[in-house]
Amino acid sequence: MDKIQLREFIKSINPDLEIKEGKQYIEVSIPPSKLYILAKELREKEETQFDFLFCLSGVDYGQDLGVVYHLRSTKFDHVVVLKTRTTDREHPQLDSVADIWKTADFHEREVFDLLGIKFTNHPDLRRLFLDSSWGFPLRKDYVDDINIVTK
Amino acid sequence: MEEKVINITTDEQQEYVINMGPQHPSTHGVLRLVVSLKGEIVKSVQPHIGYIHRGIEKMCESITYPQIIHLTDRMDYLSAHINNEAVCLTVEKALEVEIPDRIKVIRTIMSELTRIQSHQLWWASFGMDLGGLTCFFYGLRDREKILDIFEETCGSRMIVSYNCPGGLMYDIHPNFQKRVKEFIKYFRKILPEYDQLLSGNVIFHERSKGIGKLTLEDAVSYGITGPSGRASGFSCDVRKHEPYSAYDKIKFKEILFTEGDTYHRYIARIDEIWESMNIIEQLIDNIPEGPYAVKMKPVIKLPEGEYYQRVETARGELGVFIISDGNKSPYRVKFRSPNFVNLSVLNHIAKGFKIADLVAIGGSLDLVIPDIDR
Amino acid sequence: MRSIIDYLKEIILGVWSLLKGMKVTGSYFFRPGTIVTQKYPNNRKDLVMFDRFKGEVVMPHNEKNEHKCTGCGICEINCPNGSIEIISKSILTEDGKKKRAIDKHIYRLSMCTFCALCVKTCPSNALAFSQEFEHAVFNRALLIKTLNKPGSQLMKGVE
Amino acid sequence: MLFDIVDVNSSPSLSDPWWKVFYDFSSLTHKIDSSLHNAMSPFWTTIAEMLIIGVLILLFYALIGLFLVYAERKVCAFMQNRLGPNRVGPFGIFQTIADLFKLLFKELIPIKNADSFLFNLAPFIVIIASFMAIAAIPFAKGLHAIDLNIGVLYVIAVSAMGVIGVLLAGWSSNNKYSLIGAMRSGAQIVSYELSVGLSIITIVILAGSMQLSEIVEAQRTGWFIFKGHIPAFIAFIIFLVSSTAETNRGPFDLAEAESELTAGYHTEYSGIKFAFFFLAEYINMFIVASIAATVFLGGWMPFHVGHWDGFNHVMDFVPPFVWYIGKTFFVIFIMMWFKWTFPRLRIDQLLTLEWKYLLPINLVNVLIMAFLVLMGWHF
Repeated sequence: MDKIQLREFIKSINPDLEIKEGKQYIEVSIPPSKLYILAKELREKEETQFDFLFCLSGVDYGQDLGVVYHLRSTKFDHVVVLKTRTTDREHPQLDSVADIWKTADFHEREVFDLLGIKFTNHPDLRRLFLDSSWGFPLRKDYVDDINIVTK
Repeated sequence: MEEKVINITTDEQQEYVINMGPQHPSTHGVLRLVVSLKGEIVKSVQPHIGYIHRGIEKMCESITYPQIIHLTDRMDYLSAHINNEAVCLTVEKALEVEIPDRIKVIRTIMSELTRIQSHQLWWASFGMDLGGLTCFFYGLRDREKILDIFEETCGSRMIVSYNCPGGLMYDIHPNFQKRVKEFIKYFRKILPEYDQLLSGNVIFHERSKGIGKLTLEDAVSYGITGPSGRASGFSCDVRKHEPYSAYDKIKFKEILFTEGDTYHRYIARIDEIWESMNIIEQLIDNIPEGPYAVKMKPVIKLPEGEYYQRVETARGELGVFIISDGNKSPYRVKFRSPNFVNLSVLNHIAKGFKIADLVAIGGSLDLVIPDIDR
Repeated sequence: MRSIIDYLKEIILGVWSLLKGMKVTGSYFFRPGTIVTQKYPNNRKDLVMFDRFKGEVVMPHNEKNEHKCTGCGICEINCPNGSIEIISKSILTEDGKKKRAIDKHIYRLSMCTFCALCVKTCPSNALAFSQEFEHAVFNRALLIKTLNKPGSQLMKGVE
Repeated sequence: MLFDIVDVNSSPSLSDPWWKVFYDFSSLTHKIDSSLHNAMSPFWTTIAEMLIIGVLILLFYALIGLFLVYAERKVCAFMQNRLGPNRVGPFGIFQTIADLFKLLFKELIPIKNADSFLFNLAPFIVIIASFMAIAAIPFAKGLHAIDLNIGVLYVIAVSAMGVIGVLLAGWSSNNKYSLIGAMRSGAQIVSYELSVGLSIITIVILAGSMQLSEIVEAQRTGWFIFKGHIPAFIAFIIFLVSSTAETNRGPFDLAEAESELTAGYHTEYSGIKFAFFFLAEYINMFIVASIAATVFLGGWMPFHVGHWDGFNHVMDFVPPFVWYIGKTFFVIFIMMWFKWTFPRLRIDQLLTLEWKYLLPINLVNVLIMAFLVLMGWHF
């Protein structure tokens, strides 16, 4: 499917989504509550078959915390980007997609480790790189007087 | 009289947990695998990583784009040049800079040389994992020849830092073409020896065939890319699917197998060396004339937006995801490193095999630890 | 019967494949001319490094003890690790004007990652790489180097 | 008593020139024996002779160990396109002596939760086992500490005792890697002992004796590997493979398996205790190689070809001791060649190789050999 068809198709699944034409890929912004359902549909629908989650990155947008999912279909070679945000910085929670794409298991652990976003229904949510006494270093408000040296 | 305590041990309690690593000869770095055994049989493998986590993604947020490049060298140090290229391509894509053909061709040749030397080191250490120590020395002996070519042109052997946004740091050395051709001629003669020494061996066949099977479905779901994924039949060669640099102008074959066991992961890599040599031979005599770098602004600022670039490193797909807010340093950089993803499948495919097989499987996935930890 | 033939065939093929491997190692054993080991400290005299080799950053001086560094600080800004520090002073030129010049160009070899950004971005080509690679010292303080030689001056004609 | 067992046939005469002693050591040993007898009572003579032999063997043991470590490093270096040790002394020949001093001066790290008695005992068991085996090996004509009439059986039995030390080491060091390594070693030696025994029995059938000196003497007319047709050759190959496995050397070094178990059973050992294991490995290699040389390649007998009298005379000129050492080192070289070429086997494949391949072939081989000997079809 090309970009326009893809856009129409996602619209048909969920009409009130914000779909943006990005510089490279179609970008779909989606509230956290609907993320899992859309992800599952995109993975399982015959027409899309997004079976390869090739990147999952957590982003601190300043006010919000968000996660960006890059999906690709190995059959049709089309790409879609899902973006979700949560405003809760104290206890951010998102749905895990680890049961749809197994690769999300490690990626989500990484995001949890570095940004502190909890993923519900994740099979094994532990910190990956750092120990539990660390803060969440990829957040913009993270301070570390010892290890971060500024000129 | 004391009450007698009867211990009822379940299957789980009888497991014999050993720590492989962080300092272990076959984890190729500071990777720690917590392995539960029953006898010799592996019940589960839990990777514990982060021993050399340097926070490269965080560091990138405070430095400029040309400075990021020297950090990417230090992620996957065996694909240093390809990592550099990925960042440069992202920046060039964002700035919409037209890159002359000469740069593209040189980058492609260097990438393929990087791939060959990476696979040579992998072959060397894989042989060592299986207990054939001689492989290690032969692999390193031949890798040295490529490193010499790198040293002559880039000034360093492994951490090359040869790319910069808009082109290359220097032009190629006058001897470059001659030396590369000499190397290809030499290595075409030597590579069959690798086969005789290790992969033609009946012991090797026994050790690797049918070990650590990864199905196509799992490979896609786990996102296993690179030769490991292609051994399972996952067509994931970025050079074919989303050609960058000069890959759209040359003919090469994507190595695909369907078995997905250790043996075919091995063969996929060896075949990739042959294929890389073909690519270099196509390009080495046809390097077009032109500048070696495009003039860029002294301070590079990416326009606001999100940019994603995929490249094929020696181990799989490297994704560079840059979110820019228009400043001279990026707002957020994410490296989708191939090793990080490839490690996640280890528990899945090593279950039920023996410790020796775990070592072989780990070797065949070709993990580079700094790339996992970043 | 068939299975016995297969069994024997398997053994013979297996042994043959092992012999092929032994041929490779054996042939190298009897060809000591292929040995690649270099006896490093002994061959120090005739060891030639490639001319682009990034050993350490130096500031070339000419025979009149003049260098090209104007003290602009671009290398300091471009260094990703903060291994360069420029201490400048103001001097009086011949025509009586005040001008900035370097007092010390401090280079911390221990922090350098040899990315070559300083050498590449220097507007007056004042920096270069030397082929020196034996950096080991017993005291870390020795790795902090002042690149401009004592009493050196800016080369004429370099702005 | 110990010395005069050695030789019964030869009659030493005092008129022989001094270098004759290199062809027949019995004259020398007889001389020492008789002069000791003249000096003291038979009891003290025996004690003195035992002492002399003990010291000599100890010296030989250390020298051989040092030399083999050096040889192994050089051989593997040349196979791997390297120079190997080249710093200490000319061509690095004193490298192993320097290593020995390093190991002697290193701290013996006590392991907190180890069973310290067994932990300390294990290296001695390993080294004593190899020490005992060396006593029964005929080095040259007349140079033979004790010539038992069941020499072959004794050597096999004693050299297999080392596994007790390995098991103890693995168990007592309270380390999981060590335990796995020791258990592997146990399984390995128990199974490969069978092949070693059977392949030697093939030759014992041909020789008709278990006494090592008689086996050597029977090869005066031709080495058994040539005399016994194909069965002897197959037995030789099987002996090579299974003795490599028995000495825990690559490609059968599963007990150490350094890429899997870091160092296997001797992970926790340091200093001289580690050196004992290390030395014992090389001495065991020497012992099995000398058994192979004695049983299959004619021991100290020179190489003769049919009726080429001139050639045979030249071969006779080379002293027996040189023949013996040459053959032993040839076998050792082959074992090193194995180690530095092949990848390691997995534990189940190791056992498969023994029980599915070596053992059946060996049994058939013994039958064929027995048939050949019965029909008198050997040379």
